[in-house]
Amino acid sequence: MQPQPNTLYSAVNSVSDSVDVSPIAKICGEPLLEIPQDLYIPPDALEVFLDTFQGPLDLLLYLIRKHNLNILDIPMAELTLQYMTYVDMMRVDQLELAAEYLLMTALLIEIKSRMLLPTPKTEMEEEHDPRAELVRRLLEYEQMKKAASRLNELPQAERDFTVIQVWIEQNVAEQLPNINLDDLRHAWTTILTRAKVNRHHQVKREMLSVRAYMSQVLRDLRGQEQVEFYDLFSPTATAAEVVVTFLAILELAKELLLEISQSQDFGIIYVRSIDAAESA
Amino acid sequence: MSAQSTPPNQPDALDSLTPEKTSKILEAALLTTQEPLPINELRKLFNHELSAALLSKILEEIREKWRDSGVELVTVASGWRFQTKAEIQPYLDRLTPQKTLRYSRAIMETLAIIAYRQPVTRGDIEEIRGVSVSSSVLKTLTTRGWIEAVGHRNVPGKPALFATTSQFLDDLNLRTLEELPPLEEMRSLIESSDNHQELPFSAPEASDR
Amino acid sequence: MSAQSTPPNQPDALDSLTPEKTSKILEAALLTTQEPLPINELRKLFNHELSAALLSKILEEIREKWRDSGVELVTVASGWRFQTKAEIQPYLDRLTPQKTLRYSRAIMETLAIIAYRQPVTRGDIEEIRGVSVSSSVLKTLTTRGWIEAVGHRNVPGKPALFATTSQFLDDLNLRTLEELPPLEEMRSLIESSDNHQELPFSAPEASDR
Repeated sequence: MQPQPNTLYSAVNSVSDSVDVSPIAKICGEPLLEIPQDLYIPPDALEVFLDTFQGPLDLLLYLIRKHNLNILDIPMAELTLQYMTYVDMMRVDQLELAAEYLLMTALLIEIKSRMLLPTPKTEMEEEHDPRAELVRRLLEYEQMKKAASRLNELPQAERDFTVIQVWIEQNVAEQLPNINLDDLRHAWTTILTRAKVNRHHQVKREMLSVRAYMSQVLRDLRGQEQVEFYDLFSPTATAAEVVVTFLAILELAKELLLEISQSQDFGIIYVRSIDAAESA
Repeated sequence: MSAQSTPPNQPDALDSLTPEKTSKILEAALLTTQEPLPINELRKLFNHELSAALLSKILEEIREKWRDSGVELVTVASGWRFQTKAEIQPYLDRLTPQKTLRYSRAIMETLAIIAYRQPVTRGDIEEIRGVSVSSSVLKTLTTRGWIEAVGHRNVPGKPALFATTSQFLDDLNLRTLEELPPLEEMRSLIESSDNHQELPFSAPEASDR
Repeated sequence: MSAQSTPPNQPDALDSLTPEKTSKILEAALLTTQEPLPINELRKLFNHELSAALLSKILEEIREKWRDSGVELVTVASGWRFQTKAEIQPYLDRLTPQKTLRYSRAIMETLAIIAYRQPVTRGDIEEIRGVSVSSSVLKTLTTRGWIEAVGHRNVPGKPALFATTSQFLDDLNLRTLEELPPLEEMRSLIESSDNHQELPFSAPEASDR
């Protein structure tokens, strides 16, 4: 009995039905369309055979379902001989698989031998049918094989559909830590505390505004050869601001950060950043 | 001392949110995130001030609006997401011709056993399949994010117990494991013509998940 | 045998591609990738059988269609892509609340020194802190736009003088540097502690969240 190639495919590759399936293989140029009908595998087809079936359970299931093989009527003697031949060949690089097939053969032979032994009627009720465990395993495997096939038919991300992912245009600057005045105060007190503890550092009374204006004056001078003294004072400055700006200029001069020059008495006073003067 | 800097774009006050704008925001959020978004996450968009029921209603409207496009709004295990329809995929595949995401039978059978019998050890899987399970099979499934070790069985060797992840459900468009195709009853393997007594074996119960 | 070898969804023959379907495919392709797609890449979707001019025309139609949504189709240097509109960003930000980010102690102390002692050089900061200041600390503060070099001190090596910027004041909701917590107040805190051996500050590490 020669199964039609089509039924053969669906039987052997039921999982791959919905997937891409190439012909089973070509052996010596001949396409292999047949799956062996008993447990004997021609040596040259062995590799293909190993690819086609997932293991001894898979093969046995196939033989039972497609060829109505009666697991009781397997010609054990002949089969064993055949199996031993290719197990020898498989041993080279498929040792583990060879062992699994061998184990299956042994199991089948055991079942057969136990079935052949006459069993006293009384014992029959207690003792399990020797086929029970194998049948249970075959059915469970078949069920999972079928489930795998159904699972494979479900739509699958990336294979059957793609998840939408639109670019988020980051128009807001990358998230950065925010600080508040308490953080700053905390940092400063930590420094002071440590300075006090470590070095008995004298904390000077500091006119903060002078420091701020020192920065501003340096900013105004930045990139300029020199600036007229009066230009450093904002026309809208309050009296206090003028004083503080003046103090800032003096402080900068003292710290040698800027140079104040006047070429003649009552002439224009120029202020230049020493930085600029040096690099010019 | 509240010196927090304010972001350049301040979200509207809730009362100025028109239904259209609400819908636009929901749609944009779902279009931009690859991970499915559950309703509760979507409520964050509106500082939890819109009810889950209202959002569900709007989401259904969005789903309806997209019906005729190449993209659909679906619900999966972890929430709502947009994805392309199957009919579009063959075209998209042309952009990335090298990708082949078809899994071997060994992988699919292993996956099925884990999905339907979880949690299981590698030994359990080998017992069912009748062959050893290669590490690469488990690695492929783990890397894909479909299975994970959820514990260890308290037997010698402490083998890892594998289960499927919510990513697995998401990637198969499922909301729960119950939506997996039901297990089928298998035909008895022993012919009734068999002279021997009929054996009372049936397939393992389908409900045995 | 051909039944199995064809994928489940075969792309339509070109002649059966309606303008609507062409548009649907383009739209879906652009929605699935964050990378901009140049026209030439988009032509692959149709096996290069549709002209660049035709695709450009359809893309313009898609752009028009999306005009009122929270997402827009734009052309950037390397091609076409969908991206969110600025008005949606504040809502999306709510989905990914940043863990409260904090600057390191080194950064905060450096900033405090620059704020209160400006203009100062790196050497000044190191002297006050008693430890060296890494370049990355100054870089972080410069990048943030909170400090800038306003000149150089005329000593060997010409070290840069750092000062705080107006951005720093803005970000702290201050109008002027005078609004910083006064040093006086803090000094009294420290001095009052002189009476006791114990300082009223918890260990810097502990309070340095």
